[in-house]
Amino acid sequence: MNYYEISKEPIDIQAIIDKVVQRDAGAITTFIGTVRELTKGKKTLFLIYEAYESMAVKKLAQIGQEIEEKWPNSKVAITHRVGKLDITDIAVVIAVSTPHRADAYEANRYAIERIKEIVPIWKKEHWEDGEEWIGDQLEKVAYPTGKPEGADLHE
Amino acid sequence: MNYYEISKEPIDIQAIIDKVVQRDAGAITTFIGTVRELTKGKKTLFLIYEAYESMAVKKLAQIGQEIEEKWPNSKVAITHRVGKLDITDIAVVIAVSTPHRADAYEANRYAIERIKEIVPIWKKEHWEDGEEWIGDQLEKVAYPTGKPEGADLHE
Amino acid sequence: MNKILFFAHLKDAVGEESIRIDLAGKTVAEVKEFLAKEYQLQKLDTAMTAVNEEFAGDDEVIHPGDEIAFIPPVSGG
Amino acid sequence: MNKILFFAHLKDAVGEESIRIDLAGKTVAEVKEFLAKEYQLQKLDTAMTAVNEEFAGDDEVIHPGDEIAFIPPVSGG
Repeated sequence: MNYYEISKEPIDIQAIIDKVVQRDAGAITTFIGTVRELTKGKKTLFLIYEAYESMAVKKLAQIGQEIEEKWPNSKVAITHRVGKLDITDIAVVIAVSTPHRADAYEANRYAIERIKEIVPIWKKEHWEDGEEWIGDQLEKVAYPTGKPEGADLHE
Repeated sequence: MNYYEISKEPIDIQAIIDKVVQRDAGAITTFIGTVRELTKGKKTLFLIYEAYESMAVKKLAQIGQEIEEKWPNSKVAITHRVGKLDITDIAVVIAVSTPHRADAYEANRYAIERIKEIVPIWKKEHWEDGEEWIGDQLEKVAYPTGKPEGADLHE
Repeated sequence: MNKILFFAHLKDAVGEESIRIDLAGKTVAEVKEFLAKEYQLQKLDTAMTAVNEEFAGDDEVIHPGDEIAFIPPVSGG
Repeated sequence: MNKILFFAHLKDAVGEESIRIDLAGKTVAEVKEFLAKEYQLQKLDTAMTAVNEEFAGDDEVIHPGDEIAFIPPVSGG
């Protein structure tokens, strides 16, 4: 089964959840990132997501592996959409199952923060008066080595 | 639309998520509570959930209201299953949407903790060698007034 | 007349989901004491009480028609 | 020969998704300097570099056949 995917088609949430069901999990959390209309008062019309697909899949898998090491008996599945997305469309679905609920929340949160650091995916916002590639890290820390490290995470 | 329900039928996760979609939400989190096979090394065969249904719906709605006050622009939907549940069956689905992701995790976590405090739902665990009604609070704090208060929450 | 609802282990102990009995004028504490004795209920102390689907304190007074429910420690989720 | 991939605003600036060019023996830093000049790329400094789909430091040396990608600040999620 492919636990980590980049998808050109709309994401089927239930299919992602099904991947992490396990008999010894009491909790599954999902994070569903959707396209928001307003950001800092500016109205988004639509977004274009682009990925360095082969590397993005590897980096999603790396995040899953990090989680399965940090939170024993967890199971992770992540799919990120690419292409044109309208308001309320789903950009990403992260599903994490764990034996106990606290871990399911924490591990899921870790996944989205890590995606925003190391997975080569970009979005271009389109407004009424223009468009721009968005880069979260521009306003954050620069990586002197070119390699982001886990220590930079806001855990 | 009924945002807070007690259901005798299996829960359709996507239907719960659909209830909280909003144009100004960038994040939706879901918590899916499933029946775990092993608890403290003991093997569960199946569970029976029972609810004081009319009051449970009111208390779920109260939790939703608490969340929508604490986390502005959030939207909440919760469905809890009753009846016989087998291993990996879904007992509860909580969906929360918010403009930004940190709130979606925190508000969702608040909902499950609060459910475990004030919503009149009980589970009876069935093992190979017996059965017992489980009561989380027995091992926790007693409410002197008979009324649990928000201050008791592990936030 | 009042309707009294029992759940979980209390329902098993009483042997009924609900009973009808007139408790008007009694406080919740008095109702608990009465029922604990009547049905030999060991764990009624650890149960919360709801009157008309809202949690009620031990000194709340029962009115005619009130629905009273005993809420053992809950275990949903 | 090497394949160089550009994404997001770098792709727009270069006008190509990828180019083929021989960069063997150069370090990542040298490749960046060369391309920044060749294509007048303002923001190459803020991009990370990947060699064969793995993040690489500025002193990593390019081998024949390596696929090099510039990763502007990401914005997935």
